[in-house]
Amino acid sequence: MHRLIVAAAAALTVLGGAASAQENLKIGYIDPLSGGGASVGEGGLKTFQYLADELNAKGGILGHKVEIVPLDNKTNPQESLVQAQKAVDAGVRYITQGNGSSVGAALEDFVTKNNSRNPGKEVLYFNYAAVDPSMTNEKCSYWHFRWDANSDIKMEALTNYMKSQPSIKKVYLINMDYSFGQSVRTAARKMLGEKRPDIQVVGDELHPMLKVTDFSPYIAKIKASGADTVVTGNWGQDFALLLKAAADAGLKVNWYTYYAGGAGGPTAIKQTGLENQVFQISEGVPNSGNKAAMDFEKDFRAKTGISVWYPRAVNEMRMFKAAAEKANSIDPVKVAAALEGMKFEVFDGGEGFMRKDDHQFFQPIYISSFGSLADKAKEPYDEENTGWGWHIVSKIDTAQTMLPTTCNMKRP
Amino acid sequence: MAELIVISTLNGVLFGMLLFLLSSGLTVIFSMMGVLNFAHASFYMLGAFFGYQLTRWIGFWPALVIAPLLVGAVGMAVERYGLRNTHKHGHVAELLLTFGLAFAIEEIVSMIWGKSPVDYRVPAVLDFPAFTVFSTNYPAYKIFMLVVSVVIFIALLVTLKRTRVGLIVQAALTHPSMVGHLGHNVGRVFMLVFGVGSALAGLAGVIAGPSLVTQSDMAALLGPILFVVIVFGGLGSLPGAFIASLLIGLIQTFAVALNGSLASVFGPLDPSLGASPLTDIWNVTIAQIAPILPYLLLVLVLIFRPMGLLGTRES
Amino acid sequence: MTAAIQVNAVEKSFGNVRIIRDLNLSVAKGERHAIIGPNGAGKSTTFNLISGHIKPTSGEIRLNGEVTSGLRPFEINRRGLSRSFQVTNVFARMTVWENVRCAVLWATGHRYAFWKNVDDLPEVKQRTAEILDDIHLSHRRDVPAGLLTYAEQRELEIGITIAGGASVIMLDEPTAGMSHAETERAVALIRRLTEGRTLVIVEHDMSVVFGLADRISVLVYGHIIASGTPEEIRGNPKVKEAYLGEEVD
Amino acid sequence: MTNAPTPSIAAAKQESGGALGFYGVWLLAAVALVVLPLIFSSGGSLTSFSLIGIAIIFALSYNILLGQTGLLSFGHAVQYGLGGFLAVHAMNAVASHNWPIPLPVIPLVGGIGGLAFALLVGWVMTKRAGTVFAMISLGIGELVASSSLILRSVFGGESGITTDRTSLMPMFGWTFGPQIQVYYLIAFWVLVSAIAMYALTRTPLGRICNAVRDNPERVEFIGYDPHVVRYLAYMFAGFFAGIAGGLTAINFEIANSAYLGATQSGFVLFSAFIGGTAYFFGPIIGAILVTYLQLGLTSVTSVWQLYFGIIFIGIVMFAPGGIAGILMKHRPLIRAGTLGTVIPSYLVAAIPTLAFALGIILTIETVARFSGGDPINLLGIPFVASAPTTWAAAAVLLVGGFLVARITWRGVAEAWDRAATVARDRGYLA
Repeated sequence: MHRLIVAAAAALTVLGGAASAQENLKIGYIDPLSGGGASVGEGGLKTFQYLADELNAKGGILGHKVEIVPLDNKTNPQESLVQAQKAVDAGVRYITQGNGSSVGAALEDFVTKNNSRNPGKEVLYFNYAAVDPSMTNEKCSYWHFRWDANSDIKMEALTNYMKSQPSIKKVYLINMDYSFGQSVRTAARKMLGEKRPDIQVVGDELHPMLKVTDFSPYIAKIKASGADTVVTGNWGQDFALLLKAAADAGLKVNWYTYYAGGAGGPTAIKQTGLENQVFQISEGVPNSGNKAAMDFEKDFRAKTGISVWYPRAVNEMRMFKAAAEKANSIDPVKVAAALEGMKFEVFDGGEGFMRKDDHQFFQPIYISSFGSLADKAKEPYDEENTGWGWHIVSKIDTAQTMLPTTCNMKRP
Repeated sequence: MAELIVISTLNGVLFGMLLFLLSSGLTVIFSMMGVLNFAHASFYMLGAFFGYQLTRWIGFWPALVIAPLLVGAVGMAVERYGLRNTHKHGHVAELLLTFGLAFAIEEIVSMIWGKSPVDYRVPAVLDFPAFTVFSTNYPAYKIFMLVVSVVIFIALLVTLKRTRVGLIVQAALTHPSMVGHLGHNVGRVFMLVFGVGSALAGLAGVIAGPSLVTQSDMAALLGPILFVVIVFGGLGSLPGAFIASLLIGLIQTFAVALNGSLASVFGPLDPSLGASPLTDIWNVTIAQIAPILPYLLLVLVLIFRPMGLLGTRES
Repeated sequence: MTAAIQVNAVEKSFGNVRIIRDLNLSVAKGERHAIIGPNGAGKSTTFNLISGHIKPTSGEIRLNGEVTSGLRPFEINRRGLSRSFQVTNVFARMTVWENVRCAVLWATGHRYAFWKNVDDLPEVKQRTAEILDDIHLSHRRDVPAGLLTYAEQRELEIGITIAGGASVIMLDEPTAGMSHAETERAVALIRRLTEGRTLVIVEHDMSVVFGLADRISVLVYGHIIASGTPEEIRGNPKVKEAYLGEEVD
Repeated sequence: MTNAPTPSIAAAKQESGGALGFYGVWLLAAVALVVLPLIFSSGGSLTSFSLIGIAIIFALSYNILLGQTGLLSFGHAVQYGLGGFLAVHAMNAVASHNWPIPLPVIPLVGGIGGLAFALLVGWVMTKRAGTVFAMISLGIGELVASSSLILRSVFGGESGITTDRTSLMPMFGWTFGPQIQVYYLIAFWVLVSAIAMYALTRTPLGRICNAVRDNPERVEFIGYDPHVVRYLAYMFAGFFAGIAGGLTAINFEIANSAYLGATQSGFVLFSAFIGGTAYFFGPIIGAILVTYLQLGLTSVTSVWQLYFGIIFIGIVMFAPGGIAGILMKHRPLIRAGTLGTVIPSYLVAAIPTLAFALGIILTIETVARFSGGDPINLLGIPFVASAPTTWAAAAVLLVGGFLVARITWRGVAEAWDRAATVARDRGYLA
């Protein structure tokens, strides 16, 4: 806190002078840096710091040096608000966050209230990974922008792919028992029912979040159901352990997942030997074939030691720069106005745009599967030193991912 | 359905035996020293991480022996340099010491091995399906875990019945005031008991680590359940702890296997009722509430039979 | 006249061991009654039974005619019986003043009150001060009870016991471990403080017993073998045989 | 629990020490609460003060259990959290019905929430004290925290229930939008709650709570049912915890299941114990320190929780009276005028002790940052975690500091004995 206060004091004195061009553009990065989610939060922080360096190497944003201010929220909504308040108190006008929809909802509420109560000190919330659909529907806010496809959009894309797979006959849904897991299951049931009424949903399971240490009872149930495909939004240890138990029991099905590529996931898949049977839906793939993206990947891996898990963060930061330049200002109100409806060439190629109605970014989405990499020249990137990597199975165009919104946007 | 029952029973018994490896030490320590060792599950975690590290250096089998001994040594050091000095401040201070210790151990573990699960694998010799029930494989390693737990259980039984320390421990279980009459040996007996209890927890960690997840929050996940087991079984009762361990293991596993909810039994509620606590309770499945069942049991036991299943004394 | 304490055919077993066998005892109001007996005879158990600390396996205990066996200690206390403990049993972290005051609170009707300032209750203050005077601890009023000398703690123990104004006072070895001079002082104190009340006392020091008691009961192996005035007890051949013969000249 | 039996000499003195000093302290506290934000007016300090205020009420409420009645609870956050949830629901209801209830009343609703839960489960919970109570409180805590995720309509799942504190009717023109207004609302409740809780310790019930803490068996023989006493104490603790929860809900405008969880319960236990449970003001010190550390340490080190654990273990082992206990130990010395005897020994001991502490910090940070991370900035000197020189420095500080410090600690103990003997002779120490 001291450091922040000192920094704030320093910033004030600078303001008192004149040289606003040297003033850093601070982005508060609010994510877990201690506690259970720390490994994920650290990865995000490295990504944003890398992106800030990239921008600064080219002169920053409108001459302002971009600075990432790490703020540890311990994956706790209340702590996030403390950190957000701390950041705002210290003069931060942009915050970004991704891990945990509960945190995201709290922050969205925070910026809305803060901005209505403190006109002239508006704060924007850039969301790079909290995917609860309600954040751009009933709870939507003008001050919130989301670069990740929300879970309904991903399911829309996923089911658009699944409907073309006649081998899928019996689907088992298993998800973590919280809002994200529930929206995955609800959307899956609804969309599969519409697009492939012949598919039978033979199981629909919610299990306690991050508390199960042995998934074998669940695997036994899946096996007993006779499913040929499992759809899951599980992430972190809940994904790795699920797969481990499946391998132990000898369950051979296809897995359609949201976050199989998360830390520990690739290792678990490799251990189970489920080659090309685990699919992931994401807005980018390391082996995308896009030259610029693949060069970026190479440099990123060399500098940070991790793979590009957040192409959306790249989109977020680059688009931020574009919007600021378009508005010719780093004032959040003007940047927000510029971002609305903005079109943008995304990281892995193709056009995306920030829908004005709900501030949801739409972009091409990829289905990829995990397995050994045949052509090292074309697909050079493996994951977690397993020798296996992601290759694209299908690309769903932006238009195919559009979903209507119930957002009733209140503009200032 | 039949395969679900077989697999769930095996898993339930296995989890129950693991719980007993932990709760036996906890019960004995509590009975003799009056200390509810909050850090007991942390010793289990230490066992898993020591096991993981030693497996990488010298292989699984030596680790299986050395890691529990190391954990036992840590336990003895905690007793000798921590609890013994805190004893004069009373049981609450001792309890708080172990509470702080649990906190610190978790932090140290995550500092050294990180917050994500470590790659602690089943040894290759045991990495095959032991048998197949209707098309579902049952891993050999789990059978191995079961065997180890049963062997330790029997060894514990023999030690309690046949050795001098065992007799002292048994006397202490039924007559806590007896411990005061042990004379000059009391310190050494305490240290030994604490060490053995910790080592058992460590052993449970070593064998559970590859099968379950080895992560810095594994102690915090398991700890509260342990307390449920020993209160449920009756404080100071080893047979009680045994029955409670198995029961909770089975309940936890079977609850997961069941899909029932009030809605599935009595039909869905009228949608016009809207969202209310009633609809929440109505629609929740048994599988979803599996993790809170032990605590529910705890509360029920405390209301209807405060001394626990087989306990004889209230505190 | 109903007896202050009436014990009828009380039995107490721990497991298979019968500690108290067919215990019958009657203590008249205003009487000073001593219970003596060899070690392990069940004197403390008898105390615990009468005060409600443990419950009899069978039989009946009456306090001033009312059945109290089966009641909790505080219920019995509220009916006018107060006891002390063989091992000092005070509130160690509280001051002498607080110790006595707590014992005064229920009797003065303040019970669980959380709307009254405890320092603002004149009758409580006065009574506490009187008792501190009585037990000669006024000069130590602000010292935590845990830091008193042993004899002082024993005196405080008596002070707490009598503070509630109970009509029946039971003292469990009040002079145990005291020097000769301290014992004399304590006996005088007990005599004075229990004036007009019923006193039941367990004591090993025979000079205290015979100097203080109006009547004596002899307990051997959980059974009262004799009850009577000091003279009767002295002359009782059964008592002599079982107990007194060796210990009293 | 048989803590060092030094307490309440001072309290007893104060009792006869006149009302002036008593009211003076509270008046001073009130003035401090009013003036604080004027001195430290930055937004950051306002946020911190608000959090500290809430933590003070929470820790004091916890001490009704631990310090006053001897009940060690591992689930105190349950009442706190339920108070918070009830407050949020109350705020939403008030706003949607336009009831003429101003925001400052809401914490009372939170208090009632905490009280109601205590009323409901307290009788069963407080049947027994000690370890058994501790375990039951842990079990109930886990049960409620997990259930809160199932009862979504009440608890809003893991994202919780949000509210808008400005949607209630304004009071004296205050909308409670700006943090400064919320700060004063919290400050008001801190003062009221602290006075109420202090007053509680000076009632017949408060004293009997102490008696139950010291010796529940004996309490039964002076006419009291310790079970009833514990139950009442539990309800009071629940009520004030609920107020703290209600204030948190107002401050953050959200209540979620993390409010009810073990982390929150552990936090309040740390606060109360580190501050010192034997004195009324102990938990206040603890709440200030722990909240400050929690806010400040997180931005300095990623392993801040480990430092918490170490501080806590250190306090449990070497100073079970907490910070308040350490401070109050010096009171008789000051009165006897012998403080001068110990001060030099403190100064001598301070240097090696500090070196030892730095050694611990350097060791921990070296391990924590071994696999990467910023250099360790200790007293302005940067240390690189992977450098052998850093390891050497850590080892020298740790071992050398300890060895030298141990000698100086003996000196402190001797100086203490001398000072205490004199104090005893002069009648200031029993």
